[in-house]
Amino acid sequence: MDAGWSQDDIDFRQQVRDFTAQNLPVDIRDKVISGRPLQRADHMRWQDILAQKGWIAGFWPQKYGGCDWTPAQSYIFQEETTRAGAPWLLPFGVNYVGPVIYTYGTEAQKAQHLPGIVSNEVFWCQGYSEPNAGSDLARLSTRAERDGDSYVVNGSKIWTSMAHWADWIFALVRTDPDVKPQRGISFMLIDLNSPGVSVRPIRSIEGAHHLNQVFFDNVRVPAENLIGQENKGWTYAKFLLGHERVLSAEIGKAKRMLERLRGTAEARGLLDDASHRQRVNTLETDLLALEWTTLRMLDAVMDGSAPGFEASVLKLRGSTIVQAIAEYTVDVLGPDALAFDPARLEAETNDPAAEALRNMGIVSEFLFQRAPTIWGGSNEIQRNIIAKHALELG
Amino acid sequence: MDAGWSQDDIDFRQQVRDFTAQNLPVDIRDKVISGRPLQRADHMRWQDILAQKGWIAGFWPQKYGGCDWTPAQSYIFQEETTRAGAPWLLPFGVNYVGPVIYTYGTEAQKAQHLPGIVSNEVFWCQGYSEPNAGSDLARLSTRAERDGDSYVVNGSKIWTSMAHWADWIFALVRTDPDVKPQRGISFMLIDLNSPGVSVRPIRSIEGAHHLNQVFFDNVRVPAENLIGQENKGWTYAKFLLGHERVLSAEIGKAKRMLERLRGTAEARGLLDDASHRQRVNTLETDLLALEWTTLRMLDAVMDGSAPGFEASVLKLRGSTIVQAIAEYTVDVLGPDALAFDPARLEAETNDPAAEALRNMGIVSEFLFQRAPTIWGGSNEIQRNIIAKHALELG
Amino acid sequence: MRLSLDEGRRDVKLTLTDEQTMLAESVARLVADQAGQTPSAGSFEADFDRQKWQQIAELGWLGAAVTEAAGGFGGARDMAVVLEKAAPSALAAQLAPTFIGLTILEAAGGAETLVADVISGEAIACGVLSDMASALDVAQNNGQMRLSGRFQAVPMGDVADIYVLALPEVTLCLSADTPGLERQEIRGMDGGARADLVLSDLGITPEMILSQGDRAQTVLKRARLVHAAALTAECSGLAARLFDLTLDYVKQREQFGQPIARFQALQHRLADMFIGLEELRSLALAAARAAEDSTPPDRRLSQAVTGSVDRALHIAKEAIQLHGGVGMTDDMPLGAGLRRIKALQIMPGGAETHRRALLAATG
Amino acid sequence: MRLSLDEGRRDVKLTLTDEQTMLAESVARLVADQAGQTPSAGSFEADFDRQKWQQIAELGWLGAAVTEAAGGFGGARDMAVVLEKAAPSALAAQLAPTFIGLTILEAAGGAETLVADVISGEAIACGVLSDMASALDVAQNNGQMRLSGRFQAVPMGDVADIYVLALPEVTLCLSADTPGLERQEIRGMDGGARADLVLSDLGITPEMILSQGDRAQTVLKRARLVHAAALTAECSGLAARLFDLTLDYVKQREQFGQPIARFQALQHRLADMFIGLEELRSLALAAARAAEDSTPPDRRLSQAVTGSVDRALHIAKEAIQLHGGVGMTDDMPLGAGLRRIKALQIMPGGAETHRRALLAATG
Repeated sequence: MDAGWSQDDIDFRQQVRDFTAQNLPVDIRDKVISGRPLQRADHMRWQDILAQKGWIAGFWPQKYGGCDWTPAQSYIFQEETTRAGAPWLLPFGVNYVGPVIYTYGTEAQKAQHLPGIVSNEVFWCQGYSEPNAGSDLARLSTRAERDGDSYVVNGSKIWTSMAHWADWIFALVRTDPDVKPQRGISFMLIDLNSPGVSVRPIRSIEGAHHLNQVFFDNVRVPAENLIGQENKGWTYAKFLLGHERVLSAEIGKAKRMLERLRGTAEARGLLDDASHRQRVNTLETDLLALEWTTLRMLDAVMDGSAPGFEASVLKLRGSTIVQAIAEYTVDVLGPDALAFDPARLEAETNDPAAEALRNMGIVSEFLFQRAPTIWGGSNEIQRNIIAKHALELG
Repeated sequence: MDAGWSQDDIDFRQQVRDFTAQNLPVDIRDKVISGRPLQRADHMRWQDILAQKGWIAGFWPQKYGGCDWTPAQSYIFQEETTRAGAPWLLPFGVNYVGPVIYTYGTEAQKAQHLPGIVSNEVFWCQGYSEPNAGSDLARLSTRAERDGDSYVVNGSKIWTSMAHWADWIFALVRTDPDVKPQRGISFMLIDLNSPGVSVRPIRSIEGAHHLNQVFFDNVRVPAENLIGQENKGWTYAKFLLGHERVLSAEIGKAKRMLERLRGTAEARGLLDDASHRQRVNTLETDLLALEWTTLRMLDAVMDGSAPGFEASVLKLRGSTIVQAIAEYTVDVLGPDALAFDPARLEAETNDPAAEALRNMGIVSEFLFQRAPTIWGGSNEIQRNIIAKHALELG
Repeated sequence: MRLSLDEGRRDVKLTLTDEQTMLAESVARLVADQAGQTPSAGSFEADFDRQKWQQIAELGWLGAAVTEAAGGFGGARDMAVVLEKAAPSALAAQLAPTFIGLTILEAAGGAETLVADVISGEAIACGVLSDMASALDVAQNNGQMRLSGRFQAVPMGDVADIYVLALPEVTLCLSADTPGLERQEIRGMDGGARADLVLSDLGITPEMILSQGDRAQTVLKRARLVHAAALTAECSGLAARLFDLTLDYVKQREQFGQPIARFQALQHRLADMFIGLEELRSLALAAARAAEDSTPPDRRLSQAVTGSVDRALHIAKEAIQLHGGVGMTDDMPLGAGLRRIKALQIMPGGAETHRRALLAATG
Repeated sequence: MRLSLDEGRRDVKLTLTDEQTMLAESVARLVADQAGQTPSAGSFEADFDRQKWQQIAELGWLGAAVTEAAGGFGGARDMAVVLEKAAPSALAAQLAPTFIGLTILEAAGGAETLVADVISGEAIACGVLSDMASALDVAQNNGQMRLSGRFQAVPMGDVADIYVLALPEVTLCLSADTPGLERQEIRGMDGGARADLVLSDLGITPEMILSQGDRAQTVLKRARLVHAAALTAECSGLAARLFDLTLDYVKQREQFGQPIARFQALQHRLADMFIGLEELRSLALAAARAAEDSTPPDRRLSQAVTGSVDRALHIAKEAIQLHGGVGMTDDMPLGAGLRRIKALQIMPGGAETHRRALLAATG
């Protein structure tokens, strides 16, 4: 079954495949495939390799350091790299704040921030959610008050992935408390080395530390770090939310996880087990349906007819399928999944051949994969969006 | 696994089982087991046999012709008779209007209506739903206006099961249009032979006729046919809705259908098929869970601690499980389910041995079983009830 | 994706050509017109009408499954377009075996006149493949091939002039009056008349043989692809219709003082139906593309079939449930939709056949 | 039902006795008190604490699985009551193998002193049954039975003084220092330390043997019943806790200007969780009743186990989902609950073992 890729796309796919095969470090690949948590250094090492090649920000315009990739190329790049076991290309700089800066930022902002993203020198994180503003982002209460040439920021952001590794955060802050919730929000870039910023680690259910709460205690932010107009932050945030689009299905990752599942089942002599076959068949069918749905939507994105809710469909199904594969891999592992020690998993990552650690990685990933149905707008919120925008239900 | 029935209950169960084995006509049993639609005469013949034994209205007080059965006995009676292939004991007279009459009716009403139910001489049906008042019963608009010694009724009722066979209908009618919707409703007994009543058949998706729309065109109803007080009908209707309680799980029927499923699968050599075993196992597990939930709730009903929403849980799960068994039986039948002719099914019911008709009965039941998740308060409404009353969610 | 960027031209693979879009619209129009005429939308009595068939033939639609070279105007993709749009009516079940018959005739080659007769509506062809048979047996007896077996509840089986059979060893064309071929008319779960075809020790004569050996294998593979494309296209069109009806209904049906479309629990279920429908469309497209490209039938083709039928079934059941009482009446086409989808699931060669194949294969 | 009507007395079979209700309350109280003390509700480091264990023993709870005749105060049902209430804490995973050990000791007979020592907390017993073993092999060598096999991630395996084994041929009691018995401490997915027990050609001496032959079979059946009752009771208690937390959370968590409990889509999911919980309680009751009455283990016992774990898993996943971000942190006991339920599913002798048995049996 072939969707009918153009020869250029087929060539590009081969190029990405070859590059990844030659350049993805084996130890990183093994960590990713077995589901073990990555360290900052793991991400940076791979992203440096991509930066060297000029592929960190492939879909960006050339003048900002990108390659003018089409959506199809972005899709192919993501599918091929993740399928081969490359780490998730961290989206905070490349996919999120970067396009906001080159679309809405000043020339000075572009000059200051874009090169660091393209060269993989600056580590960004995203400050959206707050303890009382999760799904209902418009209720956020972190305040930024103008004081001379700066804003003074007070409040906190939560579920901030990798904030403890980051140099900068882009944040939604409230600059006008007296108007309708969405109207008084601004989009701001904040240096995490500023005095008054502190980061509290949050341990997740798999025992790893990737989430944080970031506190702002009278943090002074230069006024030139405001993106666009004051109180128009909601516009930029919405622009950003719609940006990932067809990448959110994570087809390559699901394929990679299905391959691991196959290996795990084969090692346990389950390939001919009827109930295993039934289960795998359902997962494969769901993935086939999602892959072709992604291709159809990619097609629509490329000819400009995409209706806008495609990201919701893909995110919802992609997260659900990946979650199901991760859980079922543990089931296949069976009693070998009983031993699990997050501390050991974090400390002893140097021996990629250790079976016990690989198994623990599978457990870790099963637990971690409860998150994607929650983050980025929970799947409940995605259903609301589909009901409202695709079905036009009140 | 034994729930710990008392010796009296065990004896009663044996008595019901023996009676049914000896008295249930074989042709009726075969129709029921194969899922073919029953005719009025089928229902009446079996109910006459029960009436003869004094078991039509077993749970009624003795003074009205019942046997003072405990809820446990009612449960046992239903489980044993339906499991053996007895027709559904039509609830309209016995379970619905009868208890309303002996609880809220006048002595004259009791004398006029109860004996006909106990003796199985009068066929009742239920007039609740209207085209614009389904889940939202309080919005009903069939009007009853007082005119001297009578009410004049205008409007229509829909989804009226078996109205084309019935002698009487009990109906909710609006007697005061100017108050809050639930306040102006009355509960009324209407002779279907009254001038101005007409019945339009509605054919269901399985091709059978059991549903109707009943029209009232200036139908005169004597004022003495009003139950209780005018405009208090909602109270009596709610009393009635809570009355079936633990019977709504239909455990006996589900067990009977599982037995048929087993026979159908065995005839096709599927008993050792892994995916068949998996499917049946899930159905059996669901039924086991429902049966023990029913027993726990029956226990609570008997000691007066039942919380009131138990019927919602049992109805929701019971209807879902029976629906799933009915559908999967068609799947097991496979290509033998492709031939289906409702007209033949209705006309040729005299040969219980005809395999083609048995197969068609299975198809008919699969289609018909889409209804129980809709009727009697759709499963969506049951979830609302559970959320509100069991979980106290606004 | 679908365009070769340097040329700037659309190399349409996922979306429809303008011609296909026009074809889709005209089929949809006819189906909508006819829907108004039938006595009851969910009726069981949707029997074959030779006059109407002639009308379809005159519109040229029967040529959709056949290439221009062979006298038609299309291929698997065009056929899928027609079936998808015809799906809400009984027409789809009549078109599918015709299209499969034409596909087999074209693939086997050498039956140009017959193809022309079928496309023009003069001859009615019914194509079946070995996957649809039970107890199929091809025996050699004194140098003559003899055929036994049974095809259950075949649409068009009751009216066909010729039966076109794609079997692993041989491709056959049998006229309806062939000795040893019996047809028993029945009414099908999915409405209208059908026939059980019973082949009893039927002696194959040379003029019945369209192809043999490797060629017959190739024909069978082609028939399988086209059958999968036809089945998934019909599922897709039918589910789309049931979904649209449901969406319209919840928007206009008021309860508790507002349209029931306002209830969030129903909105989420409708969102899941919508996603299921999008996925079903994707699977149908994957199957149609496979048939278009003659990709050899594989696991994924079978998954496209089972996945389509599973999703269509879910949508059909939800459509009935969300309609409430109205959903249980045959005034609406919901029950008819459920019956048809269930038939596509359980029919020999249908989704269950594919599912069994998937579970039998190591993977 | 539960009363013999003519006598008017409660023959309590489904509901609890007053004593059982009091027991339930006191266990629940202790667990709630201790929950306040631990560093983090979802922590991985819930290791065994001998002092706390002594405290439990002094409360007399370890006697719950043993009849009065044998020095305890209860039976399977009382044990289920304790485990259900202990389920929200790491205590349950420690109590279960102790209870199974005591059950085996009592059923095999002749170990009165040992039973008393375990109940008093002096000796720590860990009961396992053959269903929990992998590669179990009992060989006869020169008249001596020799045992090999492996028990994975056994709770209390790291601290037990004695291991009580119910095997089909023989019931054994091994002290921790028996040659050929090795324990490797590991951390378990469900929190706290565990041990892999490895038996390597372990020579059985007569004093290790508690029973043999038919009696050993009876002991094993009894152990299976009690294990099923223990597992389902723990599922029930754990799922109840996760459900209650979720219900509390949705009532207080505000988004879009109102408690999220007001959103109908969430209400319906909570209703389904509630129904699942009620069914899980019913299945746990069925298993406890089977153990109470010594009904021979059958299909339905296995269904009670698999059905319980399936429902508990569903509730645990929904609990995390409906909590949103908070659900992903180990500040809440939700992740710990999911890990424990998943362990009960995949552990040898757990739900997957029962599921495989169900699928292997013709039915």
